Amino acid sequence: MLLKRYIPIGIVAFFGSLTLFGWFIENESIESFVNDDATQWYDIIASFAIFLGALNLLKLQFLKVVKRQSGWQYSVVAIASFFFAFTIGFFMKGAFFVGEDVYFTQKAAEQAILVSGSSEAVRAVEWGAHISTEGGLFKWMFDSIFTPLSATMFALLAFYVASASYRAFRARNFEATLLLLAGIIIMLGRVPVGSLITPWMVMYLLVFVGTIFMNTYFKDRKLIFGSFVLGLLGVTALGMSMDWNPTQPAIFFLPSLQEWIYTVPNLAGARAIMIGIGLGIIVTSLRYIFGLEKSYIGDQ
Amino acid sequence: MNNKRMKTYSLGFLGIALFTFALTQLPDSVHIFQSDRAVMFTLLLTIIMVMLNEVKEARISTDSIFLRTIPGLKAVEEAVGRSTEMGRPILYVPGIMDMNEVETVAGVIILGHVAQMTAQYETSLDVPVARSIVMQAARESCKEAYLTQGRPEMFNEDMVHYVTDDQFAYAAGVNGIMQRDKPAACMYMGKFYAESLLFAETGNSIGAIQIAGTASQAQIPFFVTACDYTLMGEEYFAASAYLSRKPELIAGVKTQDTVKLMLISFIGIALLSRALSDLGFTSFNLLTWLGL
Amino acid sequence: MKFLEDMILRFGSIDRRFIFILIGLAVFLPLLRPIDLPIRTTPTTEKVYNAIEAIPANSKILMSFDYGPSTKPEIHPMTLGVMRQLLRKDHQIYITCLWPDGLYMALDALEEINKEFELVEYEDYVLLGFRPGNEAIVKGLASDLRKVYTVDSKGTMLSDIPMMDDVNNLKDFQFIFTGSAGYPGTFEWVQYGGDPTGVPLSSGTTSIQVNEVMPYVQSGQVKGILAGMPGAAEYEKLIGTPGIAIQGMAAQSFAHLVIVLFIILGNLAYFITERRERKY
Amino acid sequence: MAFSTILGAWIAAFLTLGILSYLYRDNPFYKIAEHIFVGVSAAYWAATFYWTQIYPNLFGRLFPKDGPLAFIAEVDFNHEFNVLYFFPLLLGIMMLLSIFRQFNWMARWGIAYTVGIAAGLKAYGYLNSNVLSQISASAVDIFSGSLPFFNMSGDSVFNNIVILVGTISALMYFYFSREQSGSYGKFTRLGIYFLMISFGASFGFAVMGRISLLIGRFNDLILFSSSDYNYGTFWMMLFIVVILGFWSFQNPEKKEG
Repeated sequence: MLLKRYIPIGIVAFFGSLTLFGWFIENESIESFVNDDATQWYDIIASFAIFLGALNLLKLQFLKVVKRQSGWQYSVVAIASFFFAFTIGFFMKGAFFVGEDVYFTQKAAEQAILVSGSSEAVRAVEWGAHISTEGGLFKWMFDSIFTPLSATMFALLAFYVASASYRAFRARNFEATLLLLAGIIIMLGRVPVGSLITPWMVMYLLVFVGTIFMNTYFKDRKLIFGSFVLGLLGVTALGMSMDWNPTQPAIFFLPSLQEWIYTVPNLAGARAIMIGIGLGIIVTSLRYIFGLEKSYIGDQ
Repeated sequence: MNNKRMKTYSLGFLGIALFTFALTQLPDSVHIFQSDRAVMFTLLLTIIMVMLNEVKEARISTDSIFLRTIPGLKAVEEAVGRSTEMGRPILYVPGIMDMNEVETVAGVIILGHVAQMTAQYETSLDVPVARSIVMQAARESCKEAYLTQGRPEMFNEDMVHYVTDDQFAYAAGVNGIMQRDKPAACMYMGKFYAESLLFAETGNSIGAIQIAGTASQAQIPFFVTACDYTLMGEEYFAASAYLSRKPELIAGVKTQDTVKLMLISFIGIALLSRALSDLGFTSFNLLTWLGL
Repeated sequence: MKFLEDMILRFGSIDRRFIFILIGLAVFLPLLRPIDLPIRTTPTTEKVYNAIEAIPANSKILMSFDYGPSTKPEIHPMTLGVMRQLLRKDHQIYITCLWPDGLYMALDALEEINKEFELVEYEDYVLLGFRPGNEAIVKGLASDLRKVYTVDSKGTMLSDIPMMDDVNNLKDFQFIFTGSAGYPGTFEWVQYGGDPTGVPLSSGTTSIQVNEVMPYVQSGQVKGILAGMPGAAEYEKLIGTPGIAIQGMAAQSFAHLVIVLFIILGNLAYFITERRERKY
Repeated sequence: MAFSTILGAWIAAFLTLGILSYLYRDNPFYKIAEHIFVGVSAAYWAATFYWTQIYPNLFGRLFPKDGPLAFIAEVDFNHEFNVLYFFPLLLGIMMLLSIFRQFNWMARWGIAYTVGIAAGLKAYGYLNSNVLSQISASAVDIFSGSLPFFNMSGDSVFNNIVILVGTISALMYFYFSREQSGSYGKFTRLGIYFLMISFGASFGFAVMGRISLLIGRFNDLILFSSSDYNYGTFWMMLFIVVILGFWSFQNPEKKEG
């Protein structure tokens, strides 16, 4: 009970209050713990833990292969790639210098010396530095396997964001309409094409959309047609009086309008969320430190 | 806020302010307090005071505390029910960050409540995680949940399993799980980055009920548009209190509310003081005085 | 009218793979044959430009490369632009990286800049390099830089670098700029770097982060912000050196137009179905 | 160009197209790319964490040059010997031991430490930058008379009032212990509108960012399709399209309700 329950709770309380109140105490060793060691220690623990995860991954994939579950062939791929990368990371330095040139293996480096007949000696990179040496095997793996995979997964999002905006961006109610309009205005106003759309086009469009809306609410055709014509004439008259200025009136000019939305109403919403999240995190953290919530260590 | 609380808090605040003031006045020979952080210190102690008082009150009786409904939380149980009917698993993603993010811890705690429901309904639960420490914590939390529901035999350690630490590799792996296992309900509770949309869109394409909860501001819009229910920002932190109905946790929500009111009143006072000084009635500006 | 409505409805039920192809083409085609579009600068970008322009010549500037290859298209043009603007006024640049691959990005940027400026290491810049620890690094820099960095990225002792003589913590810099793609990034620099030390801080971020950082910009905790690739393009225009960001703007504009078109069509289809269901 | 560079470009092109093929549907190429990704990345991060954390920061402090334990091993990273670092070592080893069922509980210590410092560190950072600074920035300038009444960009009295009302009403939306009805309900409704505009703006920015990244990816594919890389993109594309075509011919898509 002591080891399983009280010590963990004590650890949370002790380190929680130390890092929290450490900010207010003027003492060098506490300050250096709060500023530096506390997070370093976490990083170290997390680095140990990652091996636990890797073992779990291997176990599940091996089980799939052994039990011949559907798609077990792919599990073989996963296991093989794991060991491939693990070997490169832990057992091969993968970077041997001859002067400024880098070779993946000792042999290739020696070969290169033989070919060029230079008097340089082969210099292996230090352990630890081998993962960040430009031209080394680990960096090669990073560039040709890791980077394209993660960058492409990231780029898939462009397609998904398109299909999501098509499918889910519906003006179901007033809130959804606001979300949609703000999104569209930002999307158009932020890119160069937005400044090619003059306020006048937007105003004509508004007259048009307004008429469609009226059409759904009023049934009087004369009234609708009348206001449509009046709207068109009004916009045209205003346009002629302002010489069709391409950036005025600013409220209908997308780049200006997006700037206003972005710095005013958007800011208000974003700030409220920020304060809310801040409060949520502070109170939740205090709950952990004071031991009011302990279920993350299996203590209901 | 009733009068009694108001009185307690005013007195408490006064005490804290005096205490902080005393600390700033300590002679130079006793260097223990960072005086330039006095305002922060006062605020922090005030929040702690409010929290401890609310916990004390809540332990006496929780009946008096009203909490408005949050639709997303009701939906959790419905989703578990629907998965049971369809005989398909529930997928729970506790975010992609480690336990050093408060959001992740909250996600693991909510997982405990979901696990209690799946234990009751005898539905299978699948929790892929991106961090090993989260894996261990989530296991502890699930095991305990199955134990309290009297179904320890249904708990299987591998229902919580590690995929990889890498953001997009994890996203690819979870996408694969969704495509091949076709869960009936997907829940995303934790800290998310760009992968949120990958999850939500794939979940959508397999027709799962989706419930999301996150404090990652940039990802909330995706969840709002693509998921059935979303707990956004502060709602997410209140979720575990709603689900557990434990007095200590409800007191936490109440604390958030009380502090919120205090902060709004502070904005009001600061505005007033600024207006008075701007209009030339006084030369005192609260914010400048506090050094904010 | 009926015919038009049916067309829209049919479009409303198309396979999403069709949308994927369209969006792919909308990005790909303008890249093959770029068109010049007028770039308008926004006040938040101008704020960054003006803040950097106002730094007295020969100052010490800290630049942090907090991004990796996957977000390179957005952030890299910004860091290049900022470096150009700084070097024109002979500022000294100190480079740190909170992301491991940030180091590669910095090396890449220096190589690119070297083509126009003939940089001299340890006179124009020091590449301090990557240190693991996320926000702990920012906190460490704020209190004592030499605890975090004893050597630079090449392994040279800091005490042997004359440029480092008067640099002991963040307060010794006149300006901080971070090119940030997420965690750790702008937030950590604000919370543990800029706010506690009061050194002016500015940031270039991925588009997605802009909104989260915006309240900091309004309150002045961050001096202006470069928002995604369009922000980078505006900045390239302000410093008068067009680069890859401006080149990408045609593709960016087209793709946005296509997406807006999708949204409009999707909503039209939605309205038509709603109305028909109501009628019958 | 070196063979490894060209091989790298071909592999990169294959993996890029393999992932992109997911847009068509879940298929063997995507599955291969996905499993490679999961396997490689797990080992990649294990190696990166070990060599950037455990090796320099833990061993570097326990076995520094000239340190008391230098007779066991020497890991020189200019650190001084620090006996406190036995504590994270202990927690790390306990974390590893927790793989055995009877030692499951050992993980709790590490979890507890992680949660503890996270709670302490985050609470301060958020209190300072998210709450206090934002609250004080909300006390906006309305009465000084130095601002114009309305302005599309930049400060103005009108804008400041909108920001103030918006912030407070949206903050009240997150007030839990009161039913949102009556005139109070209307006020929080207003708050939701501000939140929605903010989400819309975020969505717009997100679209922008995602497209920029796609531009970057296409630029790479265009680069790899050049003769310098032996037209890697083209060959890989041809390969994948042909096989994928054949595969979907053999496995026609099942329609699910």
